[in-house]
Amino acid sequence: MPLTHQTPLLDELEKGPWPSFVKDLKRAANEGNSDTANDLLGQLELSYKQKVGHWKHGGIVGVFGYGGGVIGRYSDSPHMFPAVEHFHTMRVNQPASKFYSTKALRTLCDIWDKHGSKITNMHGSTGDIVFLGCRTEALEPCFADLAKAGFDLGGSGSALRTPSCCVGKARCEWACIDTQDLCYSLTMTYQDEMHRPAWPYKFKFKISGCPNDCVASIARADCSIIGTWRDDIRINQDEIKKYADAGFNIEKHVVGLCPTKCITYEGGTLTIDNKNCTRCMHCINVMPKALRPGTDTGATILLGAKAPILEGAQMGAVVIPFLKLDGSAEEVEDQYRELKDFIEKLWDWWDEEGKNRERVGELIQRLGYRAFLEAVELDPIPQMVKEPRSNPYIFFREEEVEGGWERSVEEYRSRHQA
Amino acid sequence: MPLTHQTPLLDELEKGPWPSFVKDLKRAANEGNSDTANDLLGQLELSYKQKVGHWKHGGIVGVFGYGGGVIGRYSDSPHMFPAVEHFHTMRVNQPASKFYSTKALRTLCDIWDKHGSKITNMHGSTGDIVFLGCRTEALEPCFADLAKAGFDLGGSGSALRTPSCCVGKARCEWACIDTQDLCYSLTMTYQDEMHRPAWPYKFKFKISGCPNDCVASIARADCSIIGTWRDDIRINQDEIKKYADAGFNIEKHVVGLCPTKCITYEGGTLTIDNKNCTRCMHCINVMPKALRPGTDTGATILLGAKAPILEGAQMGAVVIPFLKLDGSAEEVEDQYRELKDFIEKLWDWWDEEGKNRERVGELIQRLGYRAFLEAVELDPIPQMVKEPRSNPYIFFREEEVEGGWERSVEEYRSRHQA
Amino acid sequence: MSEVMKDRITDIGPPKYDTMWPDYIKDNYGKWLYHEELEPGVLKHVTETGATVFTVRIAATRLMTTLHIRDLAAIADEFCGGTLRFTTRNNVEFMVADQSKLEPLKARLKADGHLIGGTGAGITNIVHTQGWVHCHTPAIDASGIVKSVMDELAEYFHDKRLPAKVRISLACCLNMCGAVHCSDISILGVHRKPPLIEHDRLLNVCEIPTTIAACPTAAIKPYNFEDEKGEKVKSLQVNADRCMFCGNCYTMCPAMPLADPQGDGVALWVGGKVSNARSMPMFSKLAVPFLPNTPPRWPETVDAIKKMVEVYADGARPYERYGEWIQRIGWETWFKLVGFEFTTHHIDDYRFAMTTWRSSTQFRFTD
Amino acid sequence: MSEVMKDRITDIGPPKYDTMWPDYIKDNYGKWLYHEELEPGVLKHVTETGATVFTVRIAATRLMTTLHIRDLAAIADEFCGGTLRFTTRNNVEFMVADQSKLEPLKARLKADGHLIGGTGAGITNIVHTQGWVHCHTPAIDASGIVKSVMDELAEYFHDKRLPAKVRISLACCLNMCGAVHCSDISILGVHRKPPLIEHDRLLNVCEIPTTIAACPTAAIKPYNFEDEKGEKVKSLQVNADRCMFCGNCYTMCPAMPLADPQGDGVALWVGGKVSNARSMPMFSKLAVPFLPNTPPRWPETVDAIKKMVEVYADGARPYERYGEWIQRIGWETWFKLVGFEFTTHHIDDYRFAMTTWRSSTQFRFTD
Ligand code: SRM
Ligand code: SRM
Ligand code: SRM
Ligand code: SRM
Ligand code: SF4
Ligand code: SF4
Ligand code: SF4
Ligand code: SF4
Ligand code: SF4
Ligand code: SF4
Ligand code: SF4
Ligand code: SF4
Repeated sequence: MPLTHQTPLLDELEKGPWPSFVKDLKRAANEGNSDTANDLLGQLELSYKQKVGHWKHGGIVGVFGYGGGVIGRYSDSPHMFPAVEHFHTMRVNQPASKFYSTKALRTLCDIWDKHGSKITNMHGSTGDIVFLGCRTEALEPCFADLAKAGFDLGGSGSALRTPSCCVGKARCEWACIDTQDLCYSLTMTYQDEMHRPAWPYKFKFKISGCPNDCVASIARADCSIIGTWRDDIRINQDEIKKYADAGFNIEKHVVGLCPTKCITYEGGTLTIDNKNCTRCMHCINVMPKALRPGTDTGATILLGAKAPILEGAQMGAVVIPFLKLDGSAEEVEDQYRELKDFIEKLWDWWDEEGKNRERVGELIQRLGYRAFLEAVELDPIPQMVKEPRSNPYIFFREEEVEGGWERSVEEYRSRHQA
Repeated sequence: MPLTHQTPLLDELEKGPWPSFVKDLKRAANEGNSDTANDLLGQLELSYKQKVGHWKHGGIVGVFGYGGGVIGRYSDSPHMFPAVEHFHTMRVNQPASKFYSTKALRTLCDIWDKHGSKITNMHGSTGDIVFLGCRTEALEPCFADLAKAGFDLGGSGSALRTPSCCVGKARCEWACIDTQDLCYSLTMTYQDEMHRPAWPYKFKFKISGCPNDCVASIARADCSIIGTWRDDIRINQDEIKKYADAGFNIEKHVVGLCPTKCITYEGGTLTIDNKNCTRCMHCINVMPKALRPGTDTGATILLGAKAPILEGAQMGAVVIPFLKLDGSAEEVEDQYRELKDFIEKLWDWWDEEGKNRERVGELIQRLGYRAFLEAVELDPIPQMVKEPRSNPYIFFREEEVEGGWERSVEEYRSRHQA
Repeated sequence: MSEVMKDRITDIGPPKYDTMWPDYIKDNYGKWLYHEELEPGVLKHVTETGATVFTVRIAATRLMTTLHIRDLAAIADEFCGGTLRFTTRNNVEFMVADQSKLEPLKARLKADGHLIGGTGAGITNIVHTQGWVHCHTPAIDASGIVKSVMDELAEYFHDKRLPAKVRISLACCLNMCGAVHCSDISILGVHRKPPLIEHDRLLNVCEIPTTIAACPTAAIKPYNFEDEKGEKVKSLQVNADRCMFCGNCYTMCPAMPLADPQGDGVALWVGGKVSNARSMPMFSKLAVPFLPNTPPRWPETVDAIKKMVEVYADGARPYERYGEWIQRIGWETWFKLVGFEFTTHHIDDYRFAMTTWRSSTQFRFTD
Repeated sequence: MSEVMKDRITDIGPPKYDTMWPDYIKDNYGKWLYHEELEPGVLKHVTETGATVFTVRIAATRLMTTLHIRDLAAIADEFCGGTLRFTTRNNVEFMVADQSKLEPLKARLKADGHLIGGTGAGITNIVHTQGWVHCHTPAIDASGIVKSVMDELAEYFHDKRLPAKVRISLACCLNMCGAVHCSDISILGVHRKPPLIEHDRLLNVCEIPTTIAACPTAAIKPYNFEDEKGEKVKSLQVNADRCMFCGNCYTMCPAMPLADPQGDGVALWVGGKVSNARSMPMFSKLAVPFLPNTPPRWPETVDAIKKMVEVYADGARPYERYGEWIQRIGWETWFKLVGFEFTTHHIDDYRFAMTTWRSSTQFRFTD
C-alpha cells in the first residue's frame, strides 16, 4: 500500500550510515501492506512534530488464563490513525541466548504477519521477542498459533519476568556455568510464576557465564547468577611468551591493571597469587590464549538489582559467594534444586513481607540483612559487604543481652537518686 | 587527708607502665587534701563494682550573663559521696595550640586549687582546659578570678564551641596558614556567639595548617579550615639525592604511593605534575627535607563534620576549595573578613532554617546543596563532590523550564484523548 | 471447560535452546579454548580440539519488521547452515564454521548495506527502549535518537578503536527500561513539569492511596476539588516544589500526565559500567542535566555525546573504561576537558547525597 | 547594675597565643624548614636559618590534677625556658632550643617516671572522653580502659614501630565526644537495653514532643500511663524492637535512663583515618559489636585490640594506615586474619546500608 501520511521529519532518519528503522517501517507499510506500520509512521511523525508521545495510558488486555505477557496500548488519536487504535505488544519468550534456526524465525514471522503488524523488537530489554502492534481480538488466536509452534509468552506485571542469559558455553570459552541450561530450567520450573502474577512486584533472573556479565545482570536482575571459579586460573606459559614476543606489554597492561596486584611476571613467567585474585577477568580478557578460568566452577548469586523507581537504582549484591553448578546431569539437577530452594525461600519471605510494588532489593533495604538472612537461612559473611557498618546504630536483640530487656525502674532508682 | 574509701578495683589501675590517673587522684586526695578527689575515687570505685555511672542527668548551672561554659553535674549518691554532690565542670578557653608559660599554668592551678577540686582535663575533646568538679556557689568567684587572670570560659550548649587548631607555624614547617592567629581571631570576633547560645545547636571551628589535619578537623568541626597551596611543591633535588643515597626507596615509597601517580623519578631527579597533584602531603611527609608545600598558600574550607547523633556521622565536605590566607597584616585582615562574611551568611541561613538540634551538616543534607549554595552565595563546582549524582531525581525549578509549570488540562486533552 | 480453553496449550515455555543450534555449536558446546577479534565485527572462536567458528556481527535496529527478519534468515540459510543469533545488545550475529565462507558472508552483508562491527574496544549498538513508538510515559523518542547518535558514531562501530568498550544506552523515562544507570554513556528522557491533574476523572481512574504512596518525595496530597456543580470531589494535588518529575504517579494514575513539548528532553550520564573487570560495577553519573527535545535529529544530544567520546578517546589509557578514566583524572578535570557546565543539579540531593560530597582536601584546581 | 555585675570582666577570650611563647618559638615562627624524628618521642625541627628546636613528647593522662601540672611546670622551668605545650592528643611536649639540654631533659623525664614517645609510626595517646568520672550517659568508663589498653601497648608508644601511625580513640557513648568515628581503632561504649521509662515523673522532667523527635528510628510514641489513683498521665513508650540504644532520648529526657551493668559494654571499630595523606579520610568500621564491661582492666577489650594491632604489624606495608591496609587485602581477609566473628551486626542496616553491600563478584574466598 502507498504511505498515506507525510513524514518529512522521519524522512530525515532515512539518511546516514546506521540502519534506519524508518526505512524498515516504510517497507512494511509499502511492500508489506501493513496499515499498522503506515499509521504508526503517521502518529510518530505527529510526535516528532509536537515533541510528545501519543499513546494512552495502559489498558488491561491479555490472553485467557494468563495474567501477563501482553502490554495493552491504545492510540490517543485514533481518529487520525485508526490502524494503531489498538497497538498492544505481546512478549514472546525467546530461546535462551537467542540462537534461532531460520525455520523458527520464519514461523514467528508467519504468525505475526497473520495476526499483527509485522513490527517487532528483536528483542525487548528484558530479553523477550516483542510483537509490537496487535489488536485485542487478535491476541488469543496469535497466542494459540504461537503455542502450536512451540512458543509461549514471557512475563509482565507483578510476576516472574522472562529470564535471560549470555551466549555462554555455546560460543564463549569463559562460561563457568551452563547459562542456557540454567535459564531454561528456571523458566520451565517457574511457568506458573511467570504467567500468573501473584507477587508484590516483578522479579527478574539474569545469568552470565562469567564476571564480564555480558547480559548486564548485576544492573538489572533481582537475582543475578554469575559464573565464577574457586580454584586457580589456568596459565599457559608458552602462550604468555608469545604475547610478550609479539610486543604486548604484560607488565603494564596485565600486572599493572590487576585490581588486587596479585600477578607477578618475572623471567618470562607469569604467576598468580590465586588466593588474592578476585576473579575480575581482566588478565584473562586481555590474554585469552594464555589464561583461562579455573575448573572448579559455579556461580555467585547476587540479589536486588533494579532501576531507580522508587528509592533509587540498586545493583545486585552478593548473597551466595559460590554455588557449585557443574558436574554430571544428576549433580546439576541437585545443584539447580539447591538454587531453587533458596529462591523459593526468598519469594516466600518477599510475598509475606513485601509491600505493593516493592522489589526484593528494596525489601532487603527496608527490613535489613538480618531479617533477610534469617528468612533465607544463610549465615552472614564478609563477602556480602564492601565494608562493615560505620554507624553505631546496632539493633541488638533481646536474646543476646544477658538479663534480657525487662528491668525495673524501682530497682534502678534504688541505686541512683533521680 | 587520708583516703576514706576502699578502692581495690581502682588500685589495679596503679600498676603498669602507662601513667596512672588513679595515682594522681589519690595524690590530690592525700597530699592535696582534696575531699572531692577522695569522694570521686569512692564513687568511681562503686561504678567499677556496679559497672554503671553514678551521676545524675544534667543540671543547669552557670555564671551570670553567660549561657554556657559550665556543665552541671550532681552525684546520684551524695549520701555516700558528699564532696561530689556538686561536680560541675568549667570549660576554660585554652590559648590557641596549647602552648603555656609555666606562669600561666601555675595561675590556673592556683585559681582551681582555691575554688575547686584540683582535678582537670588537659584538655577536653573540643580543646578547652576543663576544670572538673566545682560546687555551684564556687562557679562565679572562680570565673571572676579567671577573668582577672586573663582567661575566659569556652563554649557549651547551642553556641559556638571553643575553636581549636594544630601547632601550625609555631613549630611545624608545613603550616600553610597561621592557624593560631586565625583561631584567635575567630574566637575573639565571636565571643558573643560563644557565650550566649542562640542557635539551633552547637557549631565548631577547627583549623589545621595542612592536609595532614593534626587537629582532626575534618572529622569533628562544623567548619574545618585546612591549609593548602595552589602553586607547585618545592623540590630540593640535592636532598632527593641524599634520600636515595641513604637507601630510601623513592620509587616504592613515594612515587608508588602517590594517589594521583603524578610523580616521576628518573635519572635521580624527581618531577611532580603539580596540576594533577591533589596535595595529599604524602610525598612531603616522607621526604621532609626534600619537599615542601608551595608558597601561594591559603585554606580549603569544609563544612558539616559531626558525630553520629542524629542521622549518622558526617565528615567535612569542601565548599571553598581555596581561600587565600596569606600576606601582609592588612591583607590578612581582609581575608579573615571574607571568611567571616561567609560564615555569617551560613549562620544566618542555619538560624533561619535549622530545626532544633540540627547541625549545619544535617541542614545541608535536609535542604540540599542548592539551597545552601544560594544562601551563602557560592557557585557549584565539581570540587564540592567526589562524584556527581547518580540518581535521576533532579529537582528542576520552574524558572529553568521554558513555558513554566502552568499548564492546562483542557489544552492537553485537546491533543490527547484520555 | 469453555470452547476456547479446550485443547489449549499453555505453560510450555520457550523452545529448548538446543533445538536452535547448528552442528558447529552443538559439537563444540562447552569446548571453547580461546577467541580472537580478527577485525571489528569479526570473531574467531577456537575449541580445545582445534575446531573454529567465525562470527560476523552486524548492526541492527531492534525495531525490526518481519520483512527484515526474513532477509536476515535468507542470509543465514545461504551461509550459516540456517542459524543466526541476536546479541544481548540487539545486534545480529552470523556464524560460519568454515573459514572459506567468511569472506563471501562479509561481502554479502556489505552488499546488503549492513554495518559489520560492534566487537571489542569500540562502540556497539545502543541498548534502548520504546520511546514514542510504543510507550505511554516517554519523555523522548528512543529509536530516532539512537539512529541520530549512531549515525555520528558509526565509525567507532566498524572501524575506529577506543581505549576500551564504550557502552551507550537510552531509556525514554526514569523507569529506565534499559540498564542506563550503569552505562559508559547514557541518554535519559526526563520530564521537567509536574503532573497535570485531571480532577474531574481522577477518582474514576486512579486509586488515591496507592497514588499517594507512589511518590518518592511525598509530594502528593489528598485534595477536595470543587466541581462545576459546586460539589466536593476527592482528588489529589502535587506540591510542585517537591516534585522531581519521576513520573511514578502517572504510572499509577492516568489522570496525572507529565509529558510536555517544552518540559521534556534529554539528560546525559557518564561513567557507569557493568562488568567486574578491574573495577567493580559503577553507576553512571550526571553529565548534562538537560538538553532540549529536538527531533528529528537531536543535534545538541548528538554533539554532546560526540564530545564525550572524543575527550575519552584522547585521554584514557588502554583498557580503561570511561568511569575508570574519570576516577583517575578526577571529575573536576573531566568537566574542564569536556566543557560542560557544572550545576547544582550535579550535586546529589537525594537519599545518599552525603556519601557523594567531597570529604577530603584532595582535589585538583581547575581554574 | 547588680553588685555582682559591676566591674565584671567578660568576653575577653583566651590569652593571646603569643603571650605563651618562649623566644625559640617567637623567633622562629613560620620559618621552619624541616624536621626529623630522632627517636620515638624526640623531634628536631630546623628553620630556614638553621635554628633548631628539640621536642620531647611524654605520655599524659589528660585527667590530671593541679599537683601533676605543677610538677610538669617545674620541669619546663628547669629545662625549657618556662614553656610547655599540650598536643591535640593530650600528650605533653617539652622543647629546648639548645641541643645540650636535650639529654638532661630526657633523663629527668625518665627519672620522674614519664614515658617518652608518641611520635611517628607508632601508637600515641588515646583520645578519650569522660566515662564514669563525669558524664551522665556513659556506657563504659574512659580513663580506666585507656589505662588498661595503653599499659598493654606502651611499647608501641616509646619503642616498637608499626607500618604507620595507629590512632586509637575512645568514646563512652554514641555521642562520640572523641573522633572515634574516624580512628584506626576505636573503642565505643554501647548500651544494649532500651531505656527504662519513669512514667511517674516523665511529664515533670521531659518535653514530650522533643523527646519523640529525638529518636532517629521513631521508636518513641506517646503513651497514657495509669497512675496509682487510676488517673491517666501523659508519658511515652518505646517500641523496643526499633530501638538501637543510641541514648538520644535520655539526652533529652532524664526519665529514660539506659545504663545497665549487663547491657552496657564495648564495641570496637577499625580502619578510620583523618589525614588526607594518600587516601581520603575514612570512617571506622565495625570490628567487634560487643565485649562485656569488665572493670578494672577490661581484658577482653585489651586482648582484642592487641590482636588488631598485631595482625596489622605483621601484614601492612610501610606508610599504609590500618584502613588502607584492609582496603588492599579485603575485609574478608582481615576478618580471617584477626579471627573475629562476622555477624549480622556487621552488615549495615541504617540509612546508607545499600551503599555498603558488595555489588560485585569481586571478593576473595576465605573458607
Ligand atoms: C518493553 C520494555 C522496554 C523495551 O523497549 O524493551 C519495557 C517497557 C515498559 N516498562 Fe520496563 N520494559 C522493559 C524492560 C525493563 C527493564 C530492563 C530489564 O528487564 O532488563 C527495566 C530495568 C530493570 C528493572 O526491572 O528494574 C525496566 C524497568 C521498568 C520500571 C521500573 C521498575 C523499578 O523497580 O524501578 C517500570 C515501572 C513500573 O514497573 O511501574 C517499567 C514499566 C514499563 C512499562 C510497562 C510502562 C509502565 O509505566 O507501566 C513499559 C511498557 C512499554 C510499552 O508500551 O511497550 N519498567 N523495564 C522492556 C521489556 C521487554 C521484554 O520483555 O523484553
Ligand atoms: C567534655 C567533653 C568530652 C571530654 O571528655 O572531653 C564532652 C562532653 C559532653 N558532650 Fe560532647 N563533649 C566534648 C567534645 C565533643 C566532641 C569533640 C569535639 O568537639 O571535637 C564531639 C564530636 C564532634 C561533634 O561536635 O559532633 C562531641 C559530641 C557530642 C554530642 C553529639 C553531637 C552530634 O551532633 O552528634 C553530644 C550530644 C548532645 O549535644 O546532645 C554531646 C554531649 C555532651 C555532654 C554535654 C553530654 C550530654 O548528653 O549532654 C557531655 C558532658 C559531659 C560531662 O559531664 O562532662 N557531645 N562532644 C568534650 C568537651 C570538652 C571541651 O570543651 O574541650
Ligand atoms: C555477544 C555478547 C554476549 C551475548 O550473549 O550476546 C558478548 C560477547 C563477548 N563478550 Fe561481552 N558480550 C556482549 C555484551 C556485553 C555486555 C553487556 C552490555 O554491554 O549490555 C558487557 C558489560 C558491559 C559493561 O561493563 O558495561 C560485556 C562485557 C564484556 C567484557 C568486559 C569489558 C571491560 O573491560 O569492562 C569483556 C572482556 C573484553 O572485552 O575484554 C567481554 C568479552 C566478550 C567476548 C570476547 C567473550 C568471548 O570470549 O567470546 C565476546 C565477544 C566480545 C566482543 O563483542 O568483542 N564482554 N559484554 C554481547 C554482545 C553485545 C553486542 O552486540 O555488542
Ligand atoms: C603535635 C601534633 C599537633 C598538635 O598541634 O598538637 C602533631 C604534630 C605533627 N604531626 Fe600530626 N600531630 C598531631 C596530631 C595528628 C593528628 C590528629 C589525631 O591523631 O587526632 C593527625 C590525623 C590522624 C589521622 O589521620 O587519623 C595527624 C596526622 C599527621 C600525619 C599524617 C599521617 C598519615 O600518613 O596519615 C603526618 C605526616 C606523617 O606523620 O608523616 C603528621 C605529621 C606531624 C609532624 C611531623 C609535623 C611536623 O612537621 O612537625 C608533627 C610531629 C609528628 C609526630 O608526632 O610524629 N601528622 N597528626 C599532634 C600530636 C598528637 C600526639 O600527641 O600524638
Ligand atoms: S558473560 Fe562471560 S561467559 Fe558470558 S558471554 Fe560474556 S564473557 Fe562469555
Ligand atoms: S582475574 Fe583479575 S584479580 Fe584475578 S589475577 Fe586476573 S586481573 Fe588479577
Ligand atoms: S596539620 Fe599540618 S601544619 Fe598543622 S601540625 Fe600537622 S603537619 Fe603541621
Ligand atoms: S602531595 Fe600527594 S598527590 Fe601531590 S605529588 Fe605528593 S604524593 Fe602525589
Ligand atoms: S523507559 Fe519509560 S518510556 Fe521508555 S519504555 Fe520504559 S517505561 Fe516506557
Ligand atoms: S512525578 Fe514523581 S515526584 Fe512528582 S508528584 Fe509524581 S511521583 Fe511525586
Ligand atoms: S561520649 Fe557520651 S558519655 Fe562520654 S563524655 Fe561524651 S556524652 Fe558523655
Ligand atoms: S535509645 Fe535511641 S533508638 Fe532507642 S528509644 Fe532512645 S532515641 Fe530511640
